[in-house]
Amino acid sequence: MVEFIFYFFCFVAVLSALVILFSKNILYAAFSLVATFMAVAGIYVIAGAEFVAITQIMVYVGGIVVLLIFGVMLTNKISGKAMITESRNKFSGAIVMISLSALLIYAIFRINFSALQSQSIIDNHTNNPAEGFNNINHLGIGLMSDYILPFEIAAVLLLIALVGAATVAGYKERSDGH
Amino acid sequence: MEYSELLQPLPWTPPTILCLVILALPFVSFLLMATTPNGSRKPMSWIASGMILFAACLSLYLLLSTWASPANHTRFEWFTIAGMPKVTAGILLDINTALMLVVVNVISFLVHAYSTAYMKDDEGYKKYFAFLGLFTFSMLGIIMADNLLIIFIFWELVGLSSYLLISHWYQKDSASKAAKKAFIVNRVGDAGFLIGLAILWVQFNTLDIEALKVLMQQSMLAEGQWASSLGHVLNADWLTIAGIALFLGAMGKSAQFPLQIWLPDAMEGPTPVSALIHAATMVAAGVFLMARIFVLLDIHALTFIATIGAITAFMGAVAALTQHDIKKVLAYSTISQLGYMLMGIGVGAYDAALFHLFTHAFFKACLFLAAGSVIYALHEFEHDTGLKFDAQDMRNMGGLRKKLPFTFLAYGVSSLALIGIPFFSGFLSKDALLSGAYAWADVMSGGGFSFYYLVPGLGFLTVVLTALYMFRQLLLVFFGDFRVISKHSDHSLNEVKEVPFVMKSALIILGIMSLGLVWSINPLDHSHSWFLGALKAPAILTPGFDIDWQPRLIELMFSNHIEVTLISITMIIIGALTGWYLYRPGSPYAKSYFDRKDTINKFQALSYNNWYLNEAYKLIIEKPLLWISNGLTSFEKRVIDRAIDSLAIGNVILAHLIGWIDRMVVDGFVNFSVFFAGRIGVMTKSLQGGKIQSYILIAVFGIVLMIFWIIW
Amino acid sequence: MAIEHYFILSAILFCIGMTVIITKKNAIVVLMGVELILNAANINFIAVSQLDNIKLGGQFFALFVIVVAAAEAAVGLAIILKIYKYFSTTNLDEINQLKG
Amino acid sequence: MLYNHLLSILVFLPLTAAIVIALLPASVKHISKHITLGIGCIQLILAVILYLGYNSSIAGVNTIDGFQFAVNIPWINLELSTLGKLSAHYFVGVDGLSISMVLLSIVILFIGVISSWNIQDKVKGYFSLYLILNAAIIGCFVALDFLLFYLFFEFMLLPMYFLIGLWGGPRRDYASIKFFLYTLLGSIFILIVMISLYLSVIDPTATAVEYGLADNIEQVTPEMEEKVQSLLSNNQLPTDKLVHTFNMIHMTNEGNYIPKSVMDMHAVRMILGHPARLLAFLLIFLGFAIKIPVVPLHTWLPDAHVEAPTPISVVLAGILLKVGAYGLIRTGFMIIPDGALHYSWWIGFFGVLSIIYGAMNALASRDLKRLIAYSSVSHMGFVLLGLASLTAEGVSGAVYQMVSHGFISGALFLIAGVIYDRTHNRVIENYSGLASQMPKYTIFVVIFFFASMGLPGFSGFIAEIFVLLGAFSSSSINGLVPKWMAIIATTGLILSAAYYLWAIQRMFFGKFFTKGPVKEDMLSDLKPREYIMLIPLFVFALLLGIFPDILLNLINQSVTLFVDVIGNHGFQMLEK
Repeated sequence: MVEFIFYFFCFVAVLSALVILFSKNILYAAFSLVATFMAVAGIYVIAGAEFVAITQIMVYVGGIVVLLIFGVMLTNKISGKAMITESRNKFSGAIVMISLSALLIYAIFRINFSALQSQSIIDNHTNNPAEGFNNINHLGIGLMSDYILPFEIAAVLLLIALVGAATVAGYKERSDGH
Repeated sequence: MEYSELLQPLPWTPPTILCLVILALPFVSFLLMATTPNGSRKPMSWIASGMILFAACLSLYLLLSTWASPANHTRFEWFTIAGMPKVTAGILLDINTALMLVVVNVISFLVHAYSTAYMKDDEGYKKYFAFLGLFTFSMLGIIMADNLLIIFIFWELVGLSSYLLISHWYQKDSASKAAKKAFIVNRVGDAGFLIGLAILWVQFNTLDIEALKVLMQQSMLAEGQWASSLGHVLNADWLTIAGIALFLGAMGKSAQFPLQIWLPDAMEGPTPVSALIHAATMVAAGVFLMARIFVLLDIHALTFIATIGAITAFMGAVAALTQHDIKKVLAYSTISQLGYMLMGIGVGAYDAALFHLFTHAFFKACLFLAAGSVIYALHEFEHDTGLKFDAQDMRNMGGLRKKLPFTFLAYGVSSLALIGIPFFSGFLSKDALLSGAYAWADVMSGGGFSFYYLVPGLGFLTVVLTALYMFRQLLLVFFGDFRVISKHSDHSLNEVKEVPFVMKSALIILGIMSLGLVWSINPLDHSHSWFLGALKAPAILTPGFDIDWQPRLIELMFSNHIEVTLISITMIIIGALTGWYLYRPGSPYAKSYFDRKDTINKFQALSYNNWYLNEAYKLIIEKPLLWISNGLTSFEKRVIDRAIDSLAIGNVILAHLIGWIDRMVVDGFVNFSVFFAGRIGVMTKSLQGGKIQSYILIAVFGIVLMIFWIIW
Repeated sequence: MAIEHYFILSAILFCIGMTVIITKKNAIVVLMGVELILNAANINFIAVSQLDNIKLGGQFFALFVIVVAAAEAAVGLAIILKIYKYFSTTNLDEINQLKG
Repeated sequence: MLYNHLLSILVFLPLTAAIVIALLPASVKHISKHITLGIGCIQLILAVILYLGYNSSIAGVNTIDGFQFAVNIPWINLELSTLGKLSAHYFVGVDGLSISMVLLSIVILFIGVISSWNIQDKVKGYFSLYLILNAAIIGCFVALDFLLFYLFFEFMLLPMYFLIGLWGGPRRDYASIKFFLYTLLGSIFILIVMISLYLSVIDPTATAVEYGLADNIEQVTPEMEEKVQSLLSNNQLPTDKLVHTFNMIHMTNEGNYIPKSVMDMHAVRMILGHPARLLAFLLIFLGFAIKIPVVPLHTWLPDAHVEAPTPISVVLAGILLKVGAYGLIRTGFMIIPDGALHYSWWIGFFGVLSIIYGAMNALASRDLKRLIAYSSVSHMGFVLLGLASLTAEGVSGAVYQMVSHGFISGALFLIAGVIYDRTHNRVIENYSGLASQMPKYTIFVVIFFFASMGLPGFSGFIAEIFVLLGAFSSSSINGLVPKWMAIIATTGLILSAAYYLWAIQRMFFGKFFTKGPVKEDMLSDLKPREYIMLIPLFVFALLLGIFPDILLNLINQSVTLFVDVIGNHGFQMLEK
């Protein structure tokens, strides 16, 4: 059952990603991006990372994709026509990417994961997570203890980014106003 | 050393100086005739004749004064060839020479005189006399020379003068072809002569005859090797080959089988020329040469000569049987008689051969001049009456004895001499020859029967044939009706006139010389001849030669000559009767002969066409030679030249190729590197296209490569 | 769930994202591709973190990546807007000021 | 004084005159032929002086002192550090072999000038080229330094090429290029051998000076030279003291060869499995065989002859072919006698082949000039056969043939020129019965045809008979040439009679008529100028035929020594 759900999410993720790739309409792309994110979130859940999955949905679907759609709307003069984007470098891109994916998949199959898993300390836990073990607890504790510095930096970064974004996007009018 | 002794210069003596004068006279005559203007040709020709007469008188004097005295020999150094004994030249006057001088000069004079009348209206009168002088000069040179090289020189010169005289009427194609043929066939013989000279030169380093005799005697034959006293060694076969090769020269000049084909054609020349050159003198030069080198021949060479001689005698006689042309009959008869002479040399009957040479010279010259008279008379007749007929075709003649009694007389006398009727000169010499041949066959076969008897057998057979064809000719020419007139009845025989006096006188002298009494006190026995008394066969000096051979021959010759005489007389009678029976006036055979165009059977065809030798030569030599020549020329054009051309063309192509390579490869490399650099620039520039995605693409490509590199 | 499957999915998504970046002309779509790639990376992190349940390092990194992605998206969009104002297009082909 | 510079004058006088003619203003260009004639006259006078001053008892051949009228001046000297010293000399002189050639050349060249009298076209160019040719030919015959010889040899090529190519017949371009390529190819072979000889041979005199045995060349004594040679053979001479030389006389001396060099006589070097010296001889033979020419390398000759203007044909047949034979004697036979002996069978064979092949082709020729050209091939075969026999008679005959053929073939080409001048057609079958129209011309034709076929009384007879005697005796004297070659060569005499007489019969005898482009009124008898050309040649051919001593005296000593040196010396070397 879990395998089926996993493969389903995989399928949805890949399919929607391909829609992004092949669709000419930007809005379709944006929406299928949402689907991709959702599917990936599902996969996170299967992998036992519920918190990350939630964050994924909130940040990406709630924030980034909305931002993107706004961006789309702001940069395209809507005149009844669909928002179309052209492709380029199709052929060379395809070749490079097919070869890259082939190489990557080949490399992945070359990795001896069983050896990796057997050497893993938590080998047993993977298959049978301990009862009452809570990811979110651990995450919260971790963020406030071991990862406090990165967490703070990330916060500052986010702040700076948002301020910067606002400044960049809005600066021109003011400079024009000068 | 020895050579300086052998070849030391010998001083001039009065007889040899006289010889030189005799030699010079005809040459001066030649120069005179060649350089004086055409207007004075008549007197000049008389002067020329006078000079020859003078030479004849001198040679007669020389003969008488040196009779029975040892040979006079004068020798001087001619030139030196590096490291070799000096090449000498000189005059060797022995009895043979003296006799030949007389014969040549006398006949030459008679022919000169005869020609003044015979050729009087000819365009080339002056040229003719000049060449006669040149011929006489060359012929005398052969006779006097003491050195085979000199003999060879004059040998070729007589060939040249013969060529020039045969082609006297050069506008006639047949004449110019005949001349060419004569010279080339003679050249074949001369090439053989040259090889003979080369063999002697290799062994002895000199060609002086007297020295050769000494050296030949000193040379040794042992174990199949022939070693000269100089230490030069050759295989013994070369001794025989030398003899045969020298004989080859004689075969050419004396028209021996298989080189006799030129002589009948040579009758295209004026008749006096035929008398002088192609009957009396030049063709006898071969016999004379053989006599000169007689002592240098070995037994095999002699046998070869005898065989060839006998074959030629027979073949010539057969060919003479059916000819229509009055001169052709005589020409074949000459071939036949020359065969006799060389057979005589071959069988060791040296003296008989020379004897026959001299008698033959006179009676054959007489025959030719008489035939010339007939032709002359008929030409005049043709000219007077305006009839057109071949003045040399015997089928047109007949009954001429009444109108040309004088000519008939001369013709008859010399014919009888040729046939060999007793009391005529030919009888003596021919009998001597035949007894020699008979004796030779006896000696060679050692008593038993052998093929050697074929040689005298052919000789006797030839006697029959000789009688037959001469009777035929006499009957056809002088007896019966004058057939031209009987065809054209509006003319009479009276219009045929006897020839001028000067021609007659020549015939008289020659006719007298054909009588037996001139040559021998007893005209029935050649052994009583003063002539044979003077000629003695020299002992053969060739190493390994049986010393007893010659004495045995002479002994047998004396003992068998009565029976030989009887046999030959029987033969003559047989031949004469057959001739009379077939060609007597009014005989059915003769009648049918006058009317028919072609020969009636194979034998006659064979005879008429001279054994098809001409055709054979054409087929075997002339055609293949021309074919090969043309083949070589086209080979050269097609193969060699084309190869060269294609080599050149190939070169040009190669050059173009190299040029192309130069442009494409060498220049191309330079151009390409420029182009490449530019391209690289363009490519890198295009990478810097300001298109971020392209940069990314390349970066990804790089990543792909890196991964690729890592996992492999 | 074998861990290779996560990796393969991640690889496929990465490649698709990369292809989007390379091929699309519109800057915003390119930005989407970037997001796809970041997601692919995150999948890897999450997958690997399965092997390390106690410390959860992978999940932490995934969280930081999401944060950075948010910041990136914000700044990126801001820039795109600015570019759009300046060039009146978001077509990357027409923005070739970097051309050499 | 005059004697010392006689040869140099002979060579450089025409060269100077050529420059003078080239510089003549166009208005007086017609005097260029007078200038050329004047030079010819002066050369004739000098030739008489040369003939009278020549001492026929001195042989020359392989001794430097034996050469007469010799001048030996250093010409090119180069220090080549470790390779030793290069020294080429201006070294000219004559011995019996070359003086006959020089005299022949002068006469033929003079006659060529007379024959050129009618040239109308580009007169200046013609005569200056002619004079250059003149100088090169004489230079070739008198040069004793290989480099000098080669220089003159090559120098002949160029004027010849232009003379054929500019003043020739309709196919002159083809002919001249063919001529040029052939002879150039030959020259390359010779060049290779020349260089390898140069690398192998030292000048003992100059080396003695260099080594410090003497202060200058005058002081060098024969003993010193012997010492140098013995040092050389023991490898005791430092290489930088060796003076390499092009001197052909030094090249004949065994002692002058550097041990272990390419052409060393003692230790034979092998190239591709063949002894180097034999290969070198082969190359030299090939090189000169083209010039002689030897079948099958002869095909340039008929074309060149047919297309060349008459005087150039005369010079080509009369002299240039002899340059080939002379070069073969002087370099091939003298310097590499072992090769000559080793290949004598083949030389003889090619001689006989040329005789027969040339005669056969002449028989098939339809063009009078081509017939004569092939007869040249045939007659030059005798030269080769005589040389191959290496007997005194054979070699004398060969040299005699060279001179004799020079006169006779020159005359033959003049004869062909006479008819060509009148009708511009040489096809034999277009003529018949010329004897009645041009009797005097016919006389000369008959005379020279007979002279050419070796009629006694003319020079060709003496030459050919001695070649044949020599070839025949070779097998019992030195075993070089088998008897059958001589016997086959005699058939060449028959064939020559056949083709000449056939030509006479077709062209001169028979009824008079003409065919094709030939009109009857074109044919006029000989003119005085033509007599002037033909009579001297006739006289020479006759004189040499009756008094062979005139020529034999000049060459006898040289030929004796030549045969002796090659016979004895060569056999010794061949054994090694």
